[in-house]
Amino acid sequence: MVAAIRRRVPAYFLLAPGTLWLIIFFVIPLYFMGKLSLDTEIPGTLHYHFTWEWSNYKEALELYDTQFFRSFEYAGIATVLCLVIGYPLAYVIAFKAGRWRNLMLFAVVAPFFTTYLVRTLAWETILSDESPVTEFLHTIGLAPGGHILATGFAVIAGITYNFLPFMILPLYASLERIDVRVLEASKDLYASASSTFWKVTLPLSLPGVVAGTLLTFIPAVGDYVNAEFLGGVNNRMIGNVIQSLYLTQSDYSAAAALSFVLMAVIMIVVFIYIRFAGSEALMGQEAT
Amino acid sequence: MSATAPTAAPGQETSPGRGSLSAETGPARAWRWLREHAVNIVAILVVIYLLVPIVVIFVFSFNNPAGRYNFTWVGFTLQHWSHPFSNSELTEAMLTSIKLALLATVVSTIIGTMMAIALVRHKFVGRRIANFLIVIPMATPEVVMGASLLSFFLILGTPALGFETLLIAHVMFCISFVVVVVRSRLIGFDRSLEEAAKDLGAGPFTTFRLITFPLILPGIFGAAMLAFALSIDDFVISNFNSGTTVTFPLYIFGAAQRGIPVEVYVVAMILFFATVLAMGFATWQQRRAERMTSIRPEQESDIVLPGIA
Amino acid sequence: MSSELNSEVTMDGNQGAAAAPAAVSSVELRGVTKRFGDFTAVDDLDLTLGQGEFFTLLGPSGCGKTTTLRMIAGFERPTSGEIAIDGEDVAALPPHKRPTNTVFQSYALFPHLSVEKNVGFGLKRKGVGKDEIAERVAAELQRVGLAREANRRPSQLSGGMQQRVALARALVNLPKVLLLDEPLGALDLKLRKGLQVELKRIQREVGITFVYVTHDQEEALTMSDRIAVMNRGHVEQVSVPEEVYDRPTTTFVAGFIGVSNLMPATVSAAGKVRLDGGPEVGADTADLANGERCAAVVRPEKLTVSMNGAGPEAGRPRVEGVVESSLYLGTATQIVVNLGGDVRMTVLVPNADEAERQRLPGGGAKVSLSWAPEHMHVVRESPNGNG
Amino acid sequence: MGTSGSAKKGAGRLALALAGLAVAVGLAACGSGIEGPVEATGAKVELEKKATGNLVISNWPLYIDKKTVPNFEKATGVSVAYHEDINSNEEFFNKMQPQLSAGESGGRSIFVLADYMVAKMIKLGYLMELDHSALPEVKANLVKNLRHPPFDPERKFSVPWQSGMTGIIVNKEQAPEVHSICDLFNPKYKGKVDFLNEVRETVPLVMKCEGVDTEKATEADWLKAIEKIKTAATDGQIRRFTGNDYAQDLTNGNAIAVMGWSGDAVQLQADNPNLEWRMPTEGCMLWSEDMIIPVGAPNATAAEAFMNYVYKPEVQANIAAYVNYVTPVEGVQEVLAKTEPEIASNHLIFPSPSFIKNCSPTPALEGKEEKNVIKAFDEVLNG
Repeated sequence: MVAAIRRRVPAYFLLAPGTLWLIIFFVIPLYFMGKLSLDTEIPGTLHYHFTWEWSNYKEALELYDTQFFRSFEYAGIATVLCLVIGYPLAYVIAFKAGRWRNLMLFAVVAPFFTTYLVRTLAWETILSDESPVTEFLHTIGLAPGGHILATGFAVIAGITYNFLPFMILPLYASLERIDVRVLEASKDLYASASSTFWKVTLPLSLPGVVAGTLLTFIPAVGDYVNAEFLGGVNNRMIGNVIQSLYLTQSDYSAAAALSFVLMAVIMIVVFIYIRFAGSEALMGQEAT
Repeated sequence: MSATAPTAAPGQETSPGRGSLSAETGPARAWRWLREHAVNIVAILVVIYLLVPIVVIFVFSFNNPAGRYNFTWVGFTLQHWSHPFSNSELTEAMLTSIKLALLATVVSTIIGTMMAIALVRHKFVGRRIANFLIVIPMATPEVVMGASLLSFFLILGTPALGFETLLIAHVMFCISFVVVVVRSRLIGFDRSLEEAAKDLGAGPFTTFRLITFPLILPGIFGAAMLAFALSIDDFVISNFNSGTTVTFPLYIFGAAQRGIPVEVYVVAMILFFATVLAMGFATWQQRRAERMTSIRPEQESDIVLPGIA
Repeated sequence: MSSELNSEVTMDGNQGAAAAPAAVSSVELRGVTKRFGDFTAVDDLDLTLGQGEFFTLLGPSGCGKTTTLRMIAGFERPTSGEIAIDGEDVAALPPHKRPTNTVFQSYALFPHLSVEKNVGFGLKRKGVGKDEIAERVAAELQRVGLAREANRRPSQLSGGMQQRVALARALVNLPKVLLLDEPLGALDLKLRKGLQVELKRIQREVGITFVYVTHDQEEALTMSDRIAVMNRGHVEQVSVPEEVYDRPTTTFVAGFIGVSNLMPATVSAAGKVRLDGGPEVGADTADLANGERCAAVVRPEKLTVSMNGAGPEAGRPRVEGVVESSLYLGTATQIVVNLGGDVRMTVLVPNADEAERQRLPGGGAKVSLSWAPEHMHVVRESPNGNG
Repeated sequence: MGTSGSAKKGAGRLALALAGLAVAVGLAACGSGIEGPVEATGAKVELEKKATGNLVISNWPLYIDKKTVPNFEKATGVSVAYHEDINSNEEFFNKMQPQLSAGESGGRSIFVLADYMVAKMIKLGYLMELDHSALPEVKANLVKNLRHPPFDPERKFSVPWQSGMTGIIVNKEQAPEVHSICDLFNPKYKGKVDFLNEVRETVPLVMKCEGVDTEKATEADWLKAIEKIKTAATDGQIRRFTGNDYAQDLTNGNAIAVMGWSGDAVQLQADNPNLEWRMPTEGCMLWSEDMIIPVGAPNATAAEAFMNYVYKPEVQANIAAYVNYVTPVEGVQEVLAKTEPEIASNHLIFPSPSFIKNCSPTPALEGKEEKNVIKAFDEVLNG
């Protein structure tokens, strides 16, 4: 027994710095935020005191329910779009790219190196009202209002673009792991190209789909940079609200309440999703 | 293995049975070609989509706007490339970002690697909780992380918002990613190598220094690169906890209000090319290292076997 | 404690013990038990190994042989029991302080170090001088025939060469005991045969005690001085190869070594057993009680098959059965005869004469099997089940 | 032996760290409030006549020409770190507030913030009182109408940096008929109009369109104007609420008529000659931004030297020629008349009294009224 304890100490010793860091600077801050969300401000002083003020939640949600649902809507649509356009690319890189594979992988991660804000600004330039892109989309009837910027479409497009690599990389990783012989076996057993895809390739790549959708959806829900640069008056997301409540309006209690609800809802959504899709993807594939 | 698979579409091998190709009409042939290559075409379009903004940034880094605003194309100039660091505010922000990213990378890589080793190598009470603690930050939106950390600093009143709080925050959100990357490398690690070292008289520390560490080094290096990229690109969490310290993304956000100087595009491109070079170099190094370290039995046939039987 | 330790690690002058009598124990296991949670991998094991002996732990996978080896090496701690090497208790010592070295199944060569550095690794840890290391490494590489590969990386070597590097890396340290965990398992048949011979030669040359783990009975029979046959954490029989093969003591050993030719029987009287549904045959029943269930073993090559009706030689016991299959094996023909129930006997008939081979009974033929009484051996039911 | 010893030590250290953490958390939990007691320093700046050492300034981006800071350094020997890190009054205040409440300024000695924010900081005791004997140029050259603002009647804490007018900026070609705030609500320009995200400018301008006297406006007037803005926003009439970033929308053609600041027009014309600042027919909003010295500021002497320095007409002329806002310094027009006559004659930089006769100062908002108005407006901003 004593020997067993002695042997475990190095484990805790190795674990201690990281665990403490995460506890002090992640878990405890969440606790403080939870507390703050139940505080009341002493009027005009920026002082807060703890009063179990549950009405902070009620008020914040009543005021900002639109943005809340909009965030989930935009993030959901963007995630589906990422999956739909990311899958073919991941598939081609994994199975068909040959010697182009590394170059295509590079193209996937290249946007990462240009700074998130700068590439979003680039989209602002590309999609501006008088740009050729917008005019083209307008002529083929895809920009009914004559403009794309300052619409939900632009925000969703921005989110889709910015988080696409988060979708493609896990998809590629799981597709690449598929043994080509399995696909050959499927064809050998009279499956057509499309039924091979639907019955073999896609199910085998599900861990990548799960990981990719989570890696896309979670940051997308909380994002506010795209809505800030590409959106208009009616496209603000919950991230914009939280940051403006915190940073410009000093309404800390409402901001904390909204943050808490956001986190809780995301956890619930993720939990349900993982229940349906299996947990390996998020928790990391320990087995392989 | 799949890399060398022929790019031919699966439909091709069945076609000779159906009759000669020339029997097909022109449009039918075009349609068939399109169907066979559809996925490739889509993939190429997606690649173009991914690269378009980079091209735009590159092009606009040569723009010569008359006023302050680099929004519309005016004319070509090399002026901004010849003096990329003339904007002292921008340069300072960039230096702050690099310093911050380097420090955050070093700290998070060290403690993240320690954690990964503990998680993979040791069975202990609370392992599940520790795993959970690592996953949760990755499942939390940045805005919530930034906001909660700000609440924490505000209530505590110390340390003052600034470089220190940024460092704390950046290390915090990098740790999880480091752990995940290093852990995956450790999971694929052949434990018998360590047993062999111990068997040959190496103590636990010597074993780590001579065997484990050199072999997981590529994983640690990858984790460090990821941490650096995450840190230098972070805007949301930084925006909450920066106080009056300005990092590169924060500078851009501020400048976006008043018009982005062309130098921002130049510096962004410099950062881009530097990262590309660093990544290319790292991949080359890693591949060289892996070529030397991997045991590949399939090479057996390449080497002359001295007859021993 | 620490001074004892040092004296243990220094183990020069051990080479001369090649033909040491088995009376001097090299490794001793007393009541060693290893449990992983609910699973008992090794149960109350007692073994005594002689100095300079080539000792093999033989058994199917999961029988506890590798766990036993790992306990000797120090990678696993026994749940209870004692392990002594040269009379000293090593149970509390970590692997790097034990006078043992291991050749791993996967070789575990350090991929980032050259062959030379791999082989010199242990000596360097022991603080041997640079020149001496170079000398001993060169000599050892010479011995295993890899002198020219000293500067290569393991990945640049073939499987057989890697195996020899692993062997050299362990041997160069002159351990008191060399532990080999299925060291030839990953190699193809031809290479394996060659290395078996070489390994045996080296063992005779260096005179170190070898503890060899394998599931390949043929390999065990070829190489070992003694074999311990293990089953579900227990040793069923420890003996020299001939005896393990010819005089197995349990149904498990009889079944595991060679082809399983077991006929269920009951001890009918002292020195006599009755085969189920067959004759009563005289046998050595020394260890068995009257009325105890047992099995009679006859090796396939010792059986004679004859068409029904053909007169058996007088005095030879015989049983009746039906031919199930007949397989041409090149040097011999293998005939499987069903005695009824689930009892099948395999007969090996050498293909000495083509004409005679043509006359062998085919499938469905009723035949009788007979053997010389001295070739039948009675074994006890294995207390641990049959595998 | 050695192993267990160090392990024990390690465990001890761990326990110690955890205990420390528990104490820290406990303490924080007790002092349940975002700030500690405010030290209302209001300390007078010490008199140290010779300005030396380092000076850190926080200002808005592009709010100073390239020559003034180096010239000041040359003239005084003070080494200046000039940060353009203010993008929003509220955001900057919120980032600084924890430090200010602890009596620290983050190493900075000068901030430039809007009048209403300065008023708020004076009330919270976050500012140092100025030593007027060190500011002779300010005393001599500060324009008359900015000498006694209601929030700082004797200019004890603040010195104006620049003033400006909030009106409309239009694209002459695409929105020729926009001359008033009311025109911004014309459905013809749907989706092409930006409003400012500043409650104290946007809402009064809309009240002007409604015919309300902004200086006598009641809370109901404010809320009614906000309602009107909200409707326009929901209908898609208003494209975005912006700060200075309306410039981007205008140059890109995303917006053709916006609420905007007078100083931006000149720069915008450089990018697009069709852009023009217009005085709304209802009149404009007048504002100013002030230099202040926060509590705990190091080297206040150098800070005052800087304030004094920029009030020299020759110095201010460079700044005015670059930023194009309304300068608070007398005598600049005369300097510029010699060097850059077209700037000297620009009525946006040197507005005549008749030009601004309908303009009103940014109204003060107080107490509950402020809270309600801001809350209502924020709800509109956040869409």
